[in-house]
Order: sequence, then structure tokens, then C-alpha cells
Amino acid sequence: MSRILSEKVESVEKLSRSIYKMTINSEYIVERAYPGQFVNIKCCDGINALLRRPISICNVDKEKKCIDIVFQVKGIGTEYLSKKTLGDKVDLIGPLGNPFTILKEVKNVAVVGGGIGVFPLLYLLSEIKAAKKSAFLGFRNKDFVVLKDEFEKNSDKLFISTDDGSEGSKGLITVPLEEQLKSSKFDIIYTCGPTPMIKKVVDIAKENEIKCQVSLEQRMGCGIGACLVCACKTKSDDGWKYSHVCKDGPVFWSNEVIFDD
Amino acid sequence: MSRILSEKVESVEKLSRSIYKMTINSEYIVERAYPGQFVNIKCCDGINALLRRPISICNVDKEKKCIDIVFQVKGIGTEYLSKKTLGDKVDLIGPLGNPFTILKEVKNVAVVGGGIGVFPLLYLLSEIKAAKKSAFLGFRNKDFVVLKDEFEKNSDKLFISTDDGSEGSKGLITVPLEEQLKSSKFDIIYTCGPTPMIKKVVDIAKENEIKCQVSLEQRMGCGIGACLVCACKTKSDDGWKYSHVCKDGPVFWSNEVIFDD
Amino acid sequence: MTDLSVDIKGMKFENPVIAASGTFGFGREFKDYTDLDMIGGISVKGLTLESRQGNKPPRIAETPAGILNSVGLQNPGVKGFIRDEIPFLRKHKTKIIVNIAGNTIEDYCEMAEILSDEDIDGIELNVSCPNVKKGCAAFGTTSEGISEITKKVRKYCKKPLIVKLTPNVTDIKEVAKAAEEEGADAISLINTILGMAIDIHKKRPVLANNMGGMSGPAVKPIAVRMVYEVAQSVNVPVIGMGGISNGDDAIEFMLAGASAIMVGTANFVNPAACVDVVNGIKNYMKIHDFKSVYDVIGKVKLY
Amino acid sequence: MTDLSVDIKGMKFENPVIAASGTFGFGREFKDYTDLDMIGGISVKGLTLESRQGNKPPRIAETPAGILNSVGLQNPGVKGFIRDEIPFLRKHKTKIIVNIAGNTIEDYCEMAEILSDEDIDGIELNVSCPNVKKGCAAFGTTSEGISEITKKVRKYCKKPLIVKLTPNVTDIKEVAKAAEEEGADAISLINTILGMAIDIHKKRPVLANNMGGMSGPAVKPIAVRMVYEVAQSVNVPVIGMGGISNGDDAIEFMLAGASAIMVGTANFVNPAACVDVVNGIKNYMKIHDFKSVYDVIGKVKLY
Ligand SMILES: Cc1cc2nc3c(=O)[nH]c(=O)nc-3n(C[C@H](O)[C@H](O)[C@H](O)COP(=O)(O)OP(=O)(O)OC[C@H]3O[C@@H](n4cnc5c(N)ncnc54)[C@H](O)[C@@H]3O)c2cc1C
Ligand SMILES: Cc1cc2nc3c(=O)[nH]c(=O)nc-3n(C[C@H](O)[C@H](O)[C@H](O)COP(=O)(O)OP(=O)(O)OC[C@H]3O[C@@H](n4cnc5c(N)ncnc54)[C@H](O)[C@@H]3O)c2cc1C
Ligand SMILES: Cc1cc2nc3c(=O)[nH]c(=O)nc-3n(C[C@H](O)[C@H](O)[C@H](O)COP(=O)(O)O)c2cc1C
Ligand SMILES: Cc1cc2nc3c(=O)[nH]c(=O)nc-3n(C[C@H](O)[C@H](O)[C@H](O)COP(=O)(O)O)c2cc1C
Ligand code: FES
Ligand code: FES
Repeated sequence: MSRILSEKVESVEKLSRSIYKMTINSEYIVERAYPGQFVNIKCCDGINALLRRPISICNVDKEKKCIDIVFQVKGIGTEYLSKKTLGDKVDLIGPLGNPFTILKEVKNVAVVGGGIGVFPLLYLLSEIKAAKKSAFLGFRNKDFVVLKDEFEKNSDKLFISTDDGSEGSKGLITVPLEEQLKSSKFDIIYTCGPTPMIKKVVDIAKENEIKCQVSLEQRMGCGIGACLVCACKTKSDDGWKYSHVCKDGPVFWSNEVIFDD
Repeated sequence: MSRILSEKVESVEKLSRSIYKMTINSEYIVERAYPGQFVNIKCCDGINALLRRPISICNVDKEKKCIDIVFQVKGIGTEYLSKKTLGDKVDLIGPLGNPFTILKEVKNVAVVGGGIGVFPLLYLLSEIKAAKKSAFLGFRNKDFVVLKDEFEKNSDKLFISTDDGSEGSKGLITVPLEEQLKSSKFDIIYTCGPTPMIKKVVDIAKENEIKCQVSLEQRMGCGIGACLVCACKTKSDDGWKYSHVCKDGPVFWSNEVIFDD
Repeated sequence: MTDLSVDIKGMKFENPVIAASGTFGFGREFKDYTDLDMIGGISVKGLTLESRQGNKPPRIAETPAGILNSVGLQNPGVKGFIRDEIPFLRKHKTKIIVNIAGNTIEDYCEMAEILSDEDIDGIELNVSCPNVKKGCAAFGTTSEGISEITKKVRKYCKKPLIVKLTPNVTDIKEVAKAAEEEGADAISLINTILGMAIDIHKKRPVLANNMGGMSGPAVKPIAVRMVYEVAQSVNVPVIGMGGISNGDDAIEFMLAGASAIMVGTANFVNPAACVDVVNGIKNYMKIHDFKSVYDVIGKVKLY
Repeated sequence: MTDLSVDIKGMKFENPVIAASGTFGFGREFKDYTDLDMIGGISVKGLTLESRQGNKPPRIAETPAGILNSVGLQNPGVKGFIRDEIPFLRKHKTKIIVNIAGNTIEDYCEMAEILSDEDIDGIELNVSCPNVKKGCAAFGTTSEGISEITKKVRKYCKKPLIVKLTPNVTDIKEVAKAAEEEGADAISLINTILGMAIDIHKKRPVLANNMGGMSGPAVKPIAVRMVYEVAQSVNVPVIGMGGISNGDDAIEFMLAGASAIMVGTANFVNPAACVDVVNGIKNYMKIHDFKSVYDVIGKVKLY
């Protein structure tokens, strides 16, 4: 019955100086995953990098029974993970969390991602079949732009920005988003990335009366709703409460979340 | 100047269910090593198996600039070490400690080893050129008997015993030693292994008025004489003192050591 | 047959492994990963009289072989627990221990009184939570504090009463004796050790609460020492915890004198940890041919 | 130019990295592995009035991300040190701190008096060694104990006087304040935390001394918290230690309020650890464009 999986690494590919794509063979996850969900990975055995690391599912290959995760090396956990190779096993649990809601009736969809927040959006785009899809992706600079081909394949329009203009437009990714909103209308916006970006996107969605879902990040302990460390403020009957990113999220409707912590 | 070495693993060979031979390329060590010395190895990076593990040098190949170490998997450190493969680096310091004294004038030499204590004796035998060499090796059972060919090659007479008689004679290795002493005379005995065995050998050597060197084991911190944890009782002017296995040993003359701790 | 059952003042655990408070939610979060029926007991997330939202995030920091947490007792309140959680837990063979914390001694007494009428197996007094401003930990750091609260709560508590100690004291033996004298049925320890981690690039603490409670493998030697000291000083059963991840760790605590053990942080790394610990204990007992856990409890022989 | 120098009551360290007492011998053991001239200071192995043999082996146990030791102050005595070790140490640019421990307050006073006439830079009072039966740790666990010993030793000590605190207390702030009031020039902390490890197959402690002092990465969050608490409570400089293995760890302690730091257990794993820490600090300061270590010391901003 165990849902603690020990799955085979199919490949690890370095996409840029610090970003890696890992393909993991996992029938279990492939059969259950939805866009926006994540896996919780033990990056090294023993007490090195003790806690599991949450990483979004970036792609699902139903035929090969594989999932892709894409991650940036930040600290010791992701560093260890990047050193795995073909044939190694990874110890992970998942899929975890609430996925994005894919609405049937919509015609125009936008996804807005920043940094490592772009990865779950690729899987989301690939699962949205009926609508026209615009992807807005912001990166620090050229070196961090990855998976461009895949995003191109899975969207109708692709906008890229970098902080320094070394690729795409220069500045915030919300600039091209607002630009587009002058001429086009989106039925829903999905966003994931740094909090300032998410806040801005939520404001834009609100102004334009567009439905919006956000995917949040928080430091985690268990990943399954037990330890209560991954708190985020959401609205409740008596004002606010702390919900939990791993179980109530990571995806929330933008009007549920309170961004003042 | 750094003497903290990062050396290449040339091969790892499983000799028995729990015993491994690792060949490490290290010009530095090859140029400085003597029989009885050890290296202190960081078996896993990070905080897993935090301390270095002391392992004796079992063989030196001057041409290939390689040393062999042979170790039994006991706990986490040796477990990690056993998983290294060709091309991996090992972080080690050495050669450390005081070597066996090879006396020029002797004609008949005996080495008496038990369990993992046999490994440094192989290197010792290979460096003793002028004398006739008898090797007495005791093991738990058949499964633990390793490197028999090498010991045969490097000795004139080889005696093996196992606790259960599954290979060689049954019982303590000191039995064939005493047996041999009835007919032959040794000028010096070198011994390494479990403390009860060492004590017995020391007693035999004393009775027979044979010079004797013992190689001791103790849990270590630094391996270089700084932390003072690897204490062993030795004789001193005012009765006894604590010497240190890593620096004053691991090899001592048997009449220096007090075995009552 | 190896018999793992253990009796702690009338609480008959099928095995000595209990999920530690705050690390196992209310059990249901783990039901997909492990068999709740196989765990001796579950100490539920620390409850307060009224529901609480807890501290600001981030609430967790990873440290070498450990973690710091500053959850700050987020919980649905004692009534929410009774309504929503007891029915689910009761469906399983595991014993229910209710961990309670309060701002005032009166809070504790009231909760003990309410819970005494419920279908639960024991009450664990958390007088040692380092993550809330008022009350709680303050009671746990002096013998006087412990005496007073144990004495008063004892009057209202009709269930077996476990007093959980904080390790943040000079002499754990004194505190344990104080709890025993005033009627504690068992002592559990250790709660978390106060710690701090700083993000050197932001030049700010990692936790929004600045400090937090440390747990996980790193604390094990401190916990084993304290369990040994307490087991030597009191006659009531001791429940040991702090860094237990596997059967061998559990045995270490039991040899030191723990009649039962709790598994905390390890549940985050391995959601099947509790049952793995049970199997590990079983395995050790088989190897050494011990028939009952009482052949292990307190059996360390000092030099 | 980044300036790493730091002045602690007249002790002018070229950089804030000091080898911790008991982990660096008398320096010479490390000379083949690292450049002693590049280390700010060396606190030598704890000395007693007469030479001591220390405790029975085994004296070390590995624990998760840490170690327990029970050396028990094996040392050549203060006179042996003066005769055999000062000449070698003085050949290097590093400052010499002499760590002393005694059975009685009189022992401490006598050692301080003897050492005050020697060519050394400071004296560190070890009132916190958990591994000896008499004296030492006993002084360190109460404010009264610390007050008394600091006051008396101060009279005999003409060198900068560092009082080293034990973490095995309920309130480290009180103990630190007591030391400051009676004339300590600096406070160093933490010494080891009392711990225990049991060999489950032998059913005996791993250490022949049964218990030992825990150090290494595992203790870091506890040490950082205590250093922060002490730095907030006293005006004299604080020297922080406990689990420092690299420059980032050192910065964490400095942000928490440490004017200098000590590297202990890490020297066993990496005999070049002290110099690696110096370089790590330098690197951090470059990245953040800090000119002096005083831009780092105590600069953590709490939430
Ligand atoms: C739901 C979710 C999905 C994520 N998906 C991705 C993804 O697809 N690709 C990707 O590159 N990253 C993703 N992240 C961020 C990723 O989890 C962190 O970068 C990673 O945990 C850092 O670990 P580390 O050991 O390298 O860093 P360290 O700084 O050494 O980690 C120390 C501790 O802090 C935690 N931590 C540090 N940064 C973060 C963070 N940003 N979010 C949560 N915890 C953190 C770690 O999990 C660990 O417990 C996701 C985070 C969440 C919460
Ligand atoms: C001078 C010397 C030479 C040695 N040579 C060899 C050799 O050639 N081949 C070999 O197989 N073994 C040798 N040993 C023993 C070897 O060091 C231990 O088996 C090994 O350290 C066990 O580590 P572990 O992590 O697997 O076990 P664990 O039990 O997990 O180790 C825990 C701690 O205890 C220490 N420890 C455990 N057992 C011993 C022991 N017997 N001696 C010293 N420290 C110990 C470890 O170093 C570590 O610090 C030697 C020991 C010494 C002192
Ligand atoms: C996230 C978290 C929350 C906790 N909450 C509580 C609690 O509510 N009540 C309590 O008594 N102990 C609480 N604890 C302490 C644990 O029950 C346990 O005493 C401690 O974690 C040591 O055990 P461990 O090292 O196995 O985790 C909590 C620990 C963690 C890690
Ligand atoms: C083997 C060993 C011996 C020690 N001896 C002494 C000592 O003689 N005097 C002293 O004040 N501290 C002694 N200590 C404590 C260290 O100086 C230091 O306070 C402690 O180890 C914490 O730092 P660390 O985690 O970097 O090791 C010793 C520590 C170890 C590990
Ligand atoms: S990480 Fe444990 S509740 Fe979310
Ligand atoms: S191991 Fe440190 S002195 Fe021998």
C-alpha cells in the first residue's frame, strides 16, 4: 500500500548553469497527477538535507510513464539532487496538493510565471486543450531562460522578459501582460512565482475582473498537512486564518489569499 | 602544501559478503607509507558519518602509485565507503601513525592477525624481505577468509583458523601459533586484531621470550594526535599514562602496553 | 513470540511506539502512508481551549540533522478536536493521547476536565512549548512551576496524566521529581530545545518568530541522557523522545529507561516512520531473543 | 580591502577565527595541514595545575551531525605547557589563549597567577567541562558559582579574562551577566552539551565515562540562540562557538552578536577548517561589500 515511492531516474539534464531537468519513471504518479501538484523528494539519504524538498511536476509523459521535474540548485538539497544520474533511485511522495482548476468553458487563458515558478505552468498548458493560450514568463536574465521550445509548443503566444533585457523584453513580465490586456481579454490567469510578481498579477486580474489562480510557496515540513508549518493567510468567516500550502494549496483562487504576512 | 588529499578510486572489489578492497591512486601516500600505518577517510560528504574512519594500509603498489585498503562494513561509514566506484574521489589524510619496526637482523618472523586485523599484516609481510615468514590468521568463519592468495604469496608458511572450523583449523589462531613454537623459534611476532587475541599473543611472546609488536585499535576523533580521545594505557616512569593510538601507535612494543582498561 | 505490549498506568499500548504531538496531525494525514492500527498510540497536535492560528510563517528551518519549528500551537481548540477528530481516531486500534497547552493554569484545568469525559486514553500536559509568548514553557522551567500546574490539573484530570518536560533546564531530574510528587502518572521528554537560525544573506532569522524549537536526530544524545537521568530519579514510567528515526534509536531510549517512546520529526522525512520503528524494535528483540519489552526497558549497564 | 581584524579587550586578532580549546591540541599537530599564521588565535587544550591523564577510553562517540567526547582534561599541566608549548606557539602570528580548569577556585587562581607572567595573550576560564567529576562544570551552572569564581580569579589574572559558559543551564543570560559583573573581559560560549549514547548490542554506554559532551554541527542552532541571548544581555565582547564548520556558519554567529568565533569539532573532519573559515568569512564580506567585521557583528535584524 505504501505511497512512499522509490522510483528510477531516467535522465538528468542540465538546462542552464543552475537549472536541471530530471525525468523520473513513476507509473504511480503519472496515473494520479494533475497540473499544479508537486512531489516531495528526499534529495540525499541519511541526515544530509534531512527534510524532503517540494518540487512541482513540470511535465507528464503518459506513454513512457515518466514525469519531469525542473529545479534550480539553491542549497544543499537541490545540489544533491542535481548529482543523481540514470539508474539512481529517488525517494519521493506525491502527487501532493491541490491542482489548478481547468475550466471547461473558457476561451482565452493566460499563464504568468516568474523564475522557478514557470515550471508547473508548462504542465498546466499542456493539459489545457480547448482554449487559446498565452504564456508570460519572466526571468532574471538570459542564463535562466529554459524550456523555451516546450513553452512555445504548448502556447499560442509566448512572452518572455528578463530583468536586464538580455532576452525578451526588459523588466517585469507584468508589463507585457498589461500591454496585451489592452487588446485582448483573458478568461482566467494562472500565476506562479515570486510573491511580488504574484501580488501584481492578482491586482491586474482584479482590475480587469479576470478569474485568477495563484500557486504559492512556503517552507515545508511534512508536505501532507500534518505539521502545519507551511502557513499562508487566507480569508475566513471571522476575517482570516492560516491555511496550509501543502494541503489547501499550493494553488488557491486569488481572492482567497491575503498577502500581508 | 595541503596534506588533505582528494584521491581517485581505481577500483572497489567485494571480497566477501561484507569485506571490500578499495584501490586508491595516491602518489603522495605511496611515497611516504610504511607497514602498520593507516589513513583517515571521510566516507561520505556532508554530515552523514561525520568523522573520518581510520583504515590500515593493506598494500602499496609503487609502480601504479596505488594503495589498497581492505575493510569490513560495520556501520554507516564503511557502508558509504563500500558504495564508491571507479572514478569517485575519496577525501583522506595519511599515512598516519607509527609503523611496525622491521628489524634487519632477524631470521624468523611471525605475524598473527585476527579479523580485520589481518589487513595491515599483508603490507608488513610484503616489506619483510630477508626473513622466513609465518602467517597465522584467524577468522570468524569461512565467509570472512579473504586475501588468502596474497598471504600465501607473501609468506613461507600460512596458518588459518576459524571459530567454527569451516576453514583451516577450528578455534583460536593462537593454538597453531603455540603448536609451531614447539618446533620452531621466531625472532619477532607482529600482531593485530581483537584485544583478547592480542593479549594472548603477547603472553605467548613473553613466555617464549620473543620480541613482539602489537597494533591497537581505538575510536578516534582527529587521527593526528590533537583531540586525545584515542587513549591507551602504556607504561611510564610513574607507573602508567595514557598514550594515543593515532600518534604514539597504532604500533607499540608489547612490553610498553598495559592491557587492563 | 515477542510481546511488544506495554502498560503505562492503565494505558495498554500494543507496542511502545507513539506518534509525537505536533508531528502527526490528528493521524488522518498519515493513513495513506502507514497503518494507524499498528502504532501503539498517537499524541495529537497540542490543543488549547480556544482554536489558535499560530505564528507567522516561515515556521520551519532545517539545521544540521534537525529542524527548528515555530508553529505556535495552531489548532482547532479542544472542542473542535472532540467533535471532528475523536470519531476518526477511535476507529483505529491506536491509543489516543491528548496533548494540551494553555496560557494559564486554569486553561489546563478546564481542558483536563472537559477531556476527562471523552473517549480518549490519556492526557499529556505540554508545559514546555517554546513557541508561544504566554504561559506554557514558563511553567516547565522550574520545579515550582511544574509542581503547581501538576497539582492543580491532577484534581481535574480523571485520565492517566503525562507531564511533558522541556529540556531547556539546568537539572531535568528536579523538574521530573516535582511532577511525580504532585501526581503525574508518567513523564514524557524531551520537548524541543530552543534554537535559532539566521539567513546570512538576508541578515534576518529564518523563522518569522526569530527562534524556534529544535528536534530531529541532532538532539538524540541530549534526549537519551535526559531520559536516563529522569528514569533514575522517578518511579513512574518515562516516555522518551528526541530524534528517534528507527528501531535502533528507540531501543537506545528504552535501554536508557523509557517504557515507551515517541517518534516526531522522523514522520516528516518518512511518513511510515512509526511502523518502521515498531518493526525495528521487533527485529532487535528477535536477534537478542528478548520475549518482552521489559527485557529492554532500563537495562543499560553503566561502566 | 576587507579588514578582518578584531580587538577583544586589547587582544588584537588578525581575524576573528580562533581554534577551540581541546580540539586543536597545542597547534603543532595541525602545522602540516594548515597555516597557523593565518589563524586569529588558538585556545589551547584545557590545562590543570598538575598534569592529568583523563578518563578511560573509549572517549568519543559519533552521533547524528555531532560527537560526544569524554576526554576528561588529559593535559601536561600548566608548567609543562609553559615549558614545552609556548615557545613553539610564539613562533606564529596567532594569539595564544590559555584555557584553564580546576578542582577548586584556588586552583584557578593559582594558574591565572602563574600564567599572568607568561608570554600569552589571554586566559579562558573553563567552568563548564562536563567530563570531570570534581569542580569545573559545577561552577558554571549557577550565577552564584560564576560570580564567585570570576571575582576571585579576576584578582590574580593580569591578562584579558574570558569566561567560557556551559549551555547546560536554564537561563544563559543570567550566568553571562554574573560573569560580566565580576570583571570578565569577554564571554565565550558554548562548551559542550551533556549527552549520552548507548551501544544497543552491548547494552552499555559507548563512552567508558557513560556520558560525554556533545559538539559539532548538531548543536549549532542552540549555540546561535545562546550567543544571541548573551550578546543582547552583556556589553563585553562575546566569542561564539558550537558547530562552526565553514565561513557561513561563522557569519551566522557574528550576525547573532559574536565578535569572534571558535572552531572546534570541524578541525577533526577537516584539519584545515580554521583557515577555510577565515577564507569563507572574507568571501562573504566581499560579496556583501563589507569593509570590516564590525559591519557584521550583531547585525541580525529580528522580525
Ligand atoms: C509547492 C512548491 C513547489 C516548488 N516547485 C519548485 C520547482 O518546480 N522547481 C524549483 O526549482 N523549485 C521549486 N520549489 C522551491 C524548492 O522547494 C526550493 O528551492 C528547495 O526546497 C530548496 O532546497 P535546497 O536544499 O536547495 O535549499 P536550502 O536553502 O538548503 O533549503 C533549506 C530548507 O529550506 C527550504 N526552502 C528553501 N527555499 C525554499 C523555497 N523557495 N520554497 C520552499 N522551501 C524552501 C528547503 O525545502 C529546506 O527545507 C517549490 C517549492 C514549493 C513550496
Ligand atoms: C588504526 C586503525 C586501523 C584500522 N584498520 C582497519 C582496516 O584495515 N580494515 C577495517 O575493516 N577496519 C579497520 N579499522 C576499524 C575501522 O576503523 C572501523 O571498523 C570503522 O571505523 C567503523 O566505522 P563505521 O562507520 O562502519 O561504524 P560505526 O559503528 O557506524 O562507527 C561509529 C564510530 O565509531 C568508530 N568505530 C567503530 N568501530 C571502530 C573500531 N573497531 N575502531 C576504531 N573506531 C571504530 C568509527 O570510526 C566512528 O567514529 C581500523 C581501526 C583503527 C583504529
Ligand atoms: C512541527 C512540530 C510541532 C510540534 N508541536 C508540539 C505540540 O503541539 N505539543 C508538544 O507537546 N510537542 C510538540 N512538538 C514536539 C514533539 O512532540 C517532540 O517533543 C520533539 O519534536 C522531539 O522529538 P523528535 O526529535 O522526534 O521530533 C512539536 C514538534 C514539531 C517538530
Ligand atoms: C575532544 C574535545 C575536547 C575538548 N576539550 C575542551 C577543553 O579542554 N576546554 C574547553 O573549554 N573546551 C573543550 N572542548 C569544547 C570545545 O572547545 C567547544 O566549546 C565545543 O566543542 C563546541 O564547539 P564545536 O561544536 O565547534 O566543537 C572540547 C571539545 C572536544 C570535542
Ligand atoms: S508542510 Fe506540513 S502541513 Fe504543510
Ligand atoms: S584521534 Fe585525536 S588524538 Fe588520536
